[in-house]
Amino acid sequence: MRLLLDVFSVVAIVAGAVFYLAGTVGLLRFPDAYTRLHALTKADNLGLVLVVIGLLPQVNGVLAGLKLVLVWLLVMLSSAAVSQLIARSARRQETRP
Amino acid sequence: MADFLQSAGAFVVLMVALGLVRVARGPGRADRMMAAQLLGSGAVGALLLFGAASGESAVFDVALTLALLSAFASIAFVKFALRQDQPLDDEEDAT
Amino acid sequence: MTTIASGVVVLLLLWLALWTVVARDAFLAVAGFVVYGLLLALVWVRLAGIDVALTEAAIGGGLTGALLLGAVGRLRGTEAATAAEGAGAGTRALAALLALGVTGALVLGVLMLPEPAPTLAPLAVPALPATGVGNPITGVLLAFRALDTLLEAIVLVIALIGVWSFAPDRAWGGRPGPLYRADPQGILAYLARVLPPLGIVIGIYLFWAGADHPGGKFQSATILAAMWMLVQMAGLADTPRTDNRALRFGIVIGPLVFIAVGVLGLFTAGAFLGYPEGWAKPLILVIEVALLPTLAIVLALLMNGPPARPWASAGAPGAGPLPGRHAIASRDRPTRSSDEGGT
Amino acid sequence: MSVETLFALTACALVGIGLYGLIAQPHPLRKLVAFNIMGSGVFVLFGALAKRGAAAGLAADPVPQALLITAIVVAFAATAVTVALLLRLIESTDSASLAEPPAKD
Repeated sequence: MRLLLDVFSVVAIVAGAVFYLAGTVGLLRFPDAYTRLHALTKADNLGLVLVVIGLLPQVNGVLAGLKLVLVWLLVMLSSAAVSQLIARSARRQETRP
Repeated sequence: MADFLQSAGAFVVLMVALGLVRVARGPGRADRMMAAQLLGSGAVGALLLFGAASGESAVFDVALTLALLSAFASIAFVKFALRQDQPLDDEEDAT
Repeated sequence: MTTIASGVVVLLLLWLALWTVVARDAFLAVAGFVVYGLLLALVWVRLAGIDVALTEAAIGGGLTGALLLGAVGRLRGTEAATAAEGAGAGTRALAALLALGVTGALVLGVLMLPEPAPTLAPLAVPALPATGVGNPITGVLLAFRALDTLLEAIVLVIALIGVWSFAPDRAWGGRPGPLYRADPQGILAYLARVLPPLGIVIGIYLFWAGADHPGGKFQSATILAAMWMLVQMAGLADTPRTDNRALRFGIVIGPLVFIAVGVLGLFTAGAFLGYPEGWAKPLILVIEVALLPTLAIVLALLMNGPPARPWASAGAPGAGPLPGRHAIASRDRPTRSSDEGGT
Repeated sequence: MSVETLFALTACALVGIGLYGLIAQPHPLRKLVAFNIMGSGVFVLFGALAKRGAAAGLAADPVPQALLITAIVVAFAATAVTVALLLRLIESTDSASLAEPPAKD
């Protein structure tokens, strides 16, 4: 059982790391602020979700698990809203793509 | 397992670092505003991994605080950082 | 493995610091510094200072960053003028030499540190049970080095008085800072309604956890202050009137209770800030509870800056028609800022 | 190299970087940012010393760590006062220059 959970964690966290990688590659490669923002928020959030899911079997105690989920919720919420705000201000100060 | 988590954390920090290098090049201010956000999701992920690696669940509290305050910093970016150079139509665009 | 993780953090930290110092303009420098401040939280975790990491994540990244960003927004093109006063190549070279010299001296100091390292932990740990708290840092802050913490609370209040004293006479007692406006149905207002409840829960949790685990009043107060700022930035609440009695009471309550407990110790335990046997934990709790509002209010007001908008100008008795130039200046400044305050 | 030595050496470099910015950058806000970097270097150095003092079952010496928390909060307060001073300077002189104003009576 322990081994199975560990394997699950490793797989999820590696997948999360791949999404972080994808986010960074997108950030490096995409041509304008909007697409870069897209790469950043989508990929990094998926990365974080997978890391959280992967870590859930590794923590002991309900409180620690709750905190993990709360971290994820917070980041989701704020990054969804903040990326909107950033995109808006980008549109305001630059020419439209 | 701890070693794996540590290296995963290091990898995430590395990704954040590369992303920051790109963000630092700009060109617009919007790119720079992504920095706080990038560090928000990246450092939070790294903190969770480091915390689970050391088994110290209080690190999760740091991640919580960082998630909250990096959102705050991002908002301050958007709110304050546009000033000075251009006059704005003062309200948000219609949603 | 842990060294590699630390190495990556260190490289990123150094690059950010350099980038911040040599950045082209003030906005870029502050942007770099915000990220730098957030990253420092990672450094503290790696240095086994969870309490410090919490404080740094909250203050170093969040509050200081927002404070400096707010300042950048109000530089009004003063940068170009000072750029002409920039240090010449010779001065720069000398500055670089001096910086190298200081770094070199410090490195020598680090390499010659005594082994084994001096530490007070063996003194602090056995004394901890007497205080009734489980977190050694809370024990240090409120029992072994309580005087430092008392003075710190007083320093914060004095800093606030210092900030307020930059207000023009006519604005004294008024509301600080610009009036922020934003679309009440907009995304920012939405965030400012959703995040603060979460933030308050997290803040109070950290406060509660501080007795036995990392956390405590500083971290908690910072989060509460940030949430208050968020509500203000979204235009959902104005900054408080600085002549409000309840507000001023909140500002001084912490130090006053702290001093009262300290004087009490003079009679019951024979020393200023001494706790009588068995009473340490309840007294520490009393001090913490009294310090929390003080810290939260003072931190938020420090962010807000000096009073700028006299509340009496809206036709209150005694306000009268103001001298033209002042009236224009006073109306102009906050309004301009608020015009820019949309998101 | 141990983690604490690594961070202690980094801290030395941070102090140097901050000091350079403090001298070389003309604008007061830039100086303030540089000073904060210098300050954080001092904090990290202090924190590394705290880590070296791990003993009695603790991961680090709690006394310097408690002082660090105090220091971070006080540094914020000092920064806030400086920002208020700077904004007042800009408001009253329309310039952020720290140069001696030309002598006049």
